[in-house]
Amino acid sequence: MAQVTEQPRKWGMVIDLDLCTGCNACVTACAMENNIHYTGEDEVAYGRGLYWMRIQRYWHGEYPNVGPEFTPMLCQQCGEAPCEPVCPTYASVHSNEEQINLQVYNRCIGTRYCANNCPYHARVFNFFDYEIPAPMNAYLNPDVTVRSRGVMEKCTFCVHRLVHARIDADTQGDPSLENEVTTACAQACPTNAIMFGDLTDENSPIRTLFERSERGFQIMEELGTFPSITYLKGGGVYGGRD
Amino acid sequence: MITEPIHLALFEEDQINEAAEAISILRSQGVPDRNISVISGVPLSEHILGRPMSWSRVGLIGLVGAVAGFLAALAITYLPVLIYPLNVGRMPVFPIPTTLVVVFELTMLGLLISTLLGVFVETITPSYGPHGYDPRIAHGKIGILFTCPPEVDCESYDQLVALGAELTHNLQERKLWP
Amino acid sequence: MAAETSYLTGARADLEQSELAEEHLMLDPRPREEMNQMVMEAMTTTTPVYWAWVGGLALIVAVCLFGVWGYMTATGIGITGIRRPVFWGVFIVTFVFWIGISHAGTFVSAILRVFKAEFRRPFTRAAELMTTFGLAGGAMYPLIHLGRVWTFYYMVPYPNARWLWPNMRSPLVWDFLAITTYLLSSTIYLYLPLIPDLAMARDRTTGLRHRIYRLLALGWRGTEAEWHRLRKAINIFAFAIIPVMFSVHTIVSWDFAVGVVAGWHSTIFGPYFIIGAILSGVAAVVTILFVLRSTMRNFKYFIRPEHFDALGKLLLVFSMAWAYFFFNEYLLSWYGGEEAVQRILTLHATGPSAWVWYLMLICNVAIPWLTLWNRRIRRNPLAMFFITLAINVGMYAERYTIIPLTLGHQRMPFDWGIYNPSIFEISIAIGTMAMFCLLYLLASRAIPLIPVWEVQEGQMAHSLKKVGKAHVPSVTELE
Amino acid sequence: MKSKISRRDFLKLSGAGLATAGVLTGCGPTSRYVVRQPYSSMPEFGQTGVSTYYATTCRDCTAGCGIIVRTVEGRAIKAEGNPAHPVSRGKICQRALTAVQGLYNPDRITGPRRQARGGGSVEEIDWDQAVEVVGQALQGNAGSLAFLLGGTPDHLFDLVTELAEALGAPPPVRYSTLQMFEGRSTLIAATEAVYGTPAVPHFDMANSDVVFSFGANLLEEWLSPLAYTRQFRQFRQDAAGRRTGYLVTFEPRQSVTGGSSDLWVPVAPGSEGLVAAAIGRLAAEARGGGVPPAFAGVDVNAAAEASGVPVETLTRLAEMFATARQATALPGGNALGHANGLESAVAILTLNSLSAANPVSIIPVEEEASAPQGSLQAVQELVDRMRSGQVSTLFIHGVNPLFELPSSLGFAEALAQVPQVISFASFPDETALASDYILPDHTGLESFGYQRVQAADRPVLSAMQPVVVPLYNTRATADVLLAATQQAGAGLDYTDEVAFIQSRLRPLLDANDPDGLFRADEMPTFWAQFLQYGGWWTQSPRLEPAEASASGGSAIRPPEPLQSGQLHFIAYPNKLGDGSVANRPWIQETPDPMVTATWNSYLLIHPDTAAGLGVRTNDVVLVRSEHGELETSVYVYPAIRPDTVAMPFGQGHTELGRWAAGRGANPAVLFPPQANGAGDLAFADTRVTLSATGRRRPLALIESLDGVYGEGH
Repeated sequence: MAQVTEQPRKWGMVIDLDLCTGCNACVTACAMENNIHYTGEDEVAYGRGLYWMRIQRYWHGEYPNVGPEFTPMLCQQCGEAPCEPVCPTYASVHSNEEQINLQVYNRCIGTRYCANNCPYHARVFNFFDYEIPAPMNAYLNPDVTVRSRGVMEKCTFCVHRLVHARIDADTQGDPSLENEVTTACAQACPTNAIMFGDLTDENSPIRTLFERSERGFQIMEELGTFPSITYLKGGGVYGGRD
Repeated sequence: MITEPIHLALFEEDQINEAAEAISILRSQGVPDRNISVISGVPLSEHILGRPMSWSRVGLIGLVGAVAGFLAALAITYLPVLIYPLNVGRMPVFPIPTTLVVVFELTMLGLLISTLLGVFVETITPSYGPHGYDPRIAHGKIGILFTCPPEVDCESYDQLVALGAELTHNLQERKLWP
Repeated sequence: MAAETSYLTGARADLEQSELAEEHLMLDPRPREEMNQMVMEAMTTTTPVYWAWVGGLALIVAVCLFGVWGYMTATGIGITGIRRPVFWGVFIVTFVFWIGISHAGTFVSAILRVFKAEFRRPFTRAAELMTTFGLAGGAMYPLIHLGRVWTFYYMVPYPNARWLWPNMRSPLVWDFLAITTYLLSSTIYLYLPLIPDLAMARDRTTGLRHRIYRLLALGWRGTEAEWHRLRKAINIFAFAIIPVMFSVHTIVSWDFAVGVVAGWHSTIFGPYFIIGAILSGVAAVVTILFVLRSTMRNFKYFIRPEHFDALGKLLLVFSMAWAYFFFNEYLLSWYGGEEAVQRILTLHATGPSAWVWYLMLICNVAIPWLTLWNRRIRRNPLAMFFITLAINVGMYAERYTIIPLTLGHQRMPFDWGIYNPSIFEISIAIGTMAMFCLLYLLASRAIPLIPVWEVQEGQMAHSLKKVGKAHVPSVTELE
Repeated sequence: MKSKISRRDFLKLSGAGLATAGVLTGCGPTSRYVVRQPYSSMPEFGQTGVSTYYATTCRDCTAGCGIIVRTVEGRAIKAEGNPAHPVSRGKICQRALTAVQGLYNPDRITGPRRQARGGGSVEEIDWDQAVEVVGQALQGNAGSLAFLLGGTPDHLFDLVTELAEALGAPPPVRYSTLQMFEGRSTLIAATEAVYGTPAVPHFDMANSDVVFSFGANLLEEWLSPLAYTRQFRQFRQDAAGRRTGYLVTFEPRQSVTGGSSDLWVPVAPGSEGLVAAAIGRLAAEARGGGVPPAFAGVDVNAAAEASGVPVETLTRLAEMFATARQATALPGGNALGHANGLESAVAILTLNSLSAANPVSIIPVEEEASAPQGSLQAVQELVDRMRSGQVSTLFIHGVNPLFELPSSLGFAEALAQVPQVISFASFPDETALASDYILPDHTGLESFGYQRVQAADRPVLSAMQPVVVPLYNTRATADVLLAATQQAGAGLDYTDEVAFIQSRLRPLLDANDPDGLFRADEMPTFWAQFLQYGGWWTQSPRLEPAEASASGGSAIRPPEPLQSGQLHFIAYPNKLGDGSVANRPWIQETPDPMVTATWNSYLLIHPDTAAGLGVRTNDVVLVRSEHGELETSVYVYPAIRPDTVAMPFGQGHTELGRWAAGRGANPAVLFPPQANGAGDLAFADTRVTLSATGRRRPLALIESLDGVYGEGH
């Protein structure tokens, strides 16, 4: 239940777009960590793939000076989340301990209002009961709920890892254990373009980047959602040639 | 309750003037207003018939309902979040603008439901005045039901008949509801 | 408030007066008993065609609405066409449509009653029935569109063991409360003026029907106290239900306007939706009146071209008001210059589904403006039937433009999506339409569709007054 | 941790954990076979509700990335990168992530069977019968035996090599489609030509400030995507977050690497070597001090014309290369998959010698570690033997030649000439179903083994161990072969697979390298640590700078001009690799980085070419080469040369279970059977003609075409 721990944290993420190669390892890592079901070709084609995270690929320039622009897009864990107040059943609430946006599956009745109201389109919906044929269901992560038909789901910042880390830190009396936790996408990212950490922690490596990087920006800042994800993209200190 | 026999003077639908006249005749003969009641197929206001204002508590009941709805709205918006505060979208736990919507709806709901209840309760509450009914009322006729002391009988009947009334004596009280 | 009762009985039957009588129901009085008989006859006459319609519609309701809904509940809402990012589709469109239709009853019956518009009298009940049945159809959609309909009661505020309480900050909870309030109050509002007519029906029927009417008539005799109480209650309702009606469609519009969705987040949505709702509601009243007039026995007496004429004028005004709001919304959104909004507005007019947008404008603006200024067209029930049908098609297109077409083109072009309604959701939409018609058909044979006492009251209040050389209709205030 | 560790200490170590990844354990120092036990008698490290982590090595490509598999109560949950492993350093790619979907794939072959080829009757047999079948085959004429192995695992290749030697049979043939696509054999041959050592060189990209990649899709599918992506990160950004490095990619289709590069140069297919040579010449001139003989004979204008790259661009790039502190040129991918591939590779490698600081080095390992792999030439010879009836029994493991090989090679017809085909496949792929016996091996996560890493900065022997008990009635192929050999009474005296692997570890144990990750006095301790850490490697990098020895390369033949209506056709591996993982639903569902497509094949085509053909994205076209034809949907791709079309490899399975079969098209049907100078398939020399079919089959894209490309795209 919503007890406030002594030291609430604010988990955040920094995604360096200069480093992102668009390889999609984070997408798969997220799926395998969070028991995200595959939906098949037809459903993906119709925009029903259950991607908690996806890499947006736009193009810039004209041939031959053409190139992709990759933006990993996931739930921004907004400080003022548009999805939260519109939920009639408190299925989308803010967590005090982690300062993230929770989705409570068993409270969700499937109005899908939150998904409409998410400017990042970070939410996906279980349109059907997706069944994983045995024995493939053996790999399901026991720490993560398997969602049933008719509920909304989205990136959780791997909240099960955060909770595990907090419990470990509490039981072993070593708060630093909690600082080592990372999300599945950040863990997999081959270029470390995705960095995860505690923004309340003075020593957190991402805190400076999050708050003060000259390259930093947040997506749709103008909407006042106060995302917990800062993106970095070359700006004033854009070194190198050209 | 009235135990005296009930009489009914029935006028045609366009004989409103005559009906009003009949009431004043009855009154002049010493039939008190509470022993007279007018039944009609269209609403005829007391002023038209020269009758004392009838009263109804429907408005008051409605008001009580509105207050109850208002309080219920406050209770369901305020109490649960006090017990179990949840943060959504960094809104206050008890935001006044959104509460106003709920308060408005439930106040209106309370008002309107209790108005119906008021109508219902007042309708099934036993009432004074002569009871009795004639289905021809629904044809637009105007009926004057009255009971009167035995000493004034004959005279009044003649005068009423002279006005064009169709008289029925010793009307049997019919149970119309439930 | 003088009692001027010698209304038409003694009047000379010259040409001018007969014309007036033919024109105006209020100036063409018939004895109450005759009117009662006409209404009762209309109510009790059923033809094989009627039963065929009832059977057919019942079948459609059973298969298209409940059958498909059951199938959808069993397999998942994925059988509809919704997708990311268009999470609301035909269901919500139809929901808004029915809630809009339901504004007709309140508008005709409460607003026109408050403003003492006399032409309302014969069709207030027909309009109120639309409100109730429209709401009944519309109120199903918040349930139908749920991903997990079996947990709908999570939205109901009552103490429970789940420690779960609805979020009073959510527009959907407001919706739930507002629709509940509106459904209950409009049903009551339908019922209260019906009591005298139920008593009339009670006196003219036997058997089961009699017992039902007797129960519903609450022992109505027509005493002064009863009339007084009833009028007081009706007055309270007439005044109280108007803000409720406004709040309901405002709240429905808030479902969209409170969001950050580009193209939805607009302060004008409240009045825009209300005007749209009244436009579609009044149009639907005309449609229904045409059907009643041409199918129910004796209704040609009660429903006359004058009513189509009056409603036609209203429609023209509301169509213009709607266009005004539409232009307002468009201009300000465009002027605001937010890229996403501008893009959506452009796409509405140029995108793959632009035909919906043009359909909306043609049906809501072009058709009414080109036709309704003409008295002869307004007085032609058949023409009005088609015009109002078109207006409702246009209003459906408006909601379709606002909901799925706006959702599909939000701020991130990478995630745009085109929504294709599936056969199942269309079937459910058709199912509720059939349910509305079925309920109306059944109700038309179950309750007196004409408030006879109100008509008679009006006829008593109307008279011809000689002014100079002409006789002009005059209304006496009886209340 | 370098000292001897007792079993008790070992378990303590298991509990204490290592780095951030949690606990790494072997299955216990003495265990050889993983035994099924009830949960009531779970081993002490397998506590209910607590995860156990096992280090092993991914077998989905030959890079040999160390992974850690999280298991809970005997179930493999998720593969993660091994933070200590010098290849992966805690990172992981999509294919390894979905390894558990391979392990738990419902379409696996559950036990040994005899079957009629091409479907039909299937007869379950038991392992005794299976071993007997293999034993009888081995007892026959050794000269008529043939072994066809895949790129992984290495220990099986070593064992089979030893076995073939003992039996007197021809050495096993190894083929890996992924290595074919990256031109591994060509690279090794070119390295030998330039540096005198047949090895996979190590390119120091991290410390370079200019990198020219000629076809090497290093971020997605090259020697080791993870290792080079890590280098790319260091190359791209310094510690202060400043953008550094300048990456130029020369490739006709913009790959993931091209997308992340600073300049993408769409060169004509087959002209990469010419471009490299031209740049070499211009750079040498810019730098002064004479033009190396390799570049002396290059005509810059001719190269510019053949490649479509203007001379000014070449000059600018050459100056950049010449003035860089350290400049690297990477040969790979379709640059090498041409008839002139070897010469191109030599030119590109030689370009490195113009760098101020030498970026190329070689890992000093035994020769066998760098043995050429995946060469088409060897396969060609095998096919010839098969066709001429010289093969009586063909053993196939880890490769699916009916799918992966160019159909023009005639493997299918040759296979029909082989009387007995024994497949060790875990999945019912095309070749397995065309075999007489399927004796299923364990999948990667159920197996012991090792893999030599070729693309690290130090010698690495990466360990494989089972993370779960084998799910089905499968048996390690090594054990089957050893048992059969013993039954045949000939050959090897290893008791089992583990004994063989340990014998191969013995030199490492004996060498007692002071820089080794761990040392031990006896094998059980060494073995335990080997499994626990996920392999053996040196603690610090060990590279020898490679000195260019060769004086000059031979002239590079320019590509033949296209005939009218013809287009270059380039197949490339993406997330699906060689197609063996196409049966994992999440690898299918993972979007392609550049195209965002899932679940199917597509043909990348330039907008102008598409317009000329009258097709749009999602329209189906018929692609026809001299050797075959296929149909696939078009994706109009802005970053490809107008004279080139490209298509990912890996789809088009006719078998391989519910998620792979009948999906997309296999570009292998289009390939010519020609090889380049190093014996690698000249797959990029494929030329095709396109024709619209008028049909439309929408691709499952994540993107909105309207949104990204505008209305009407």
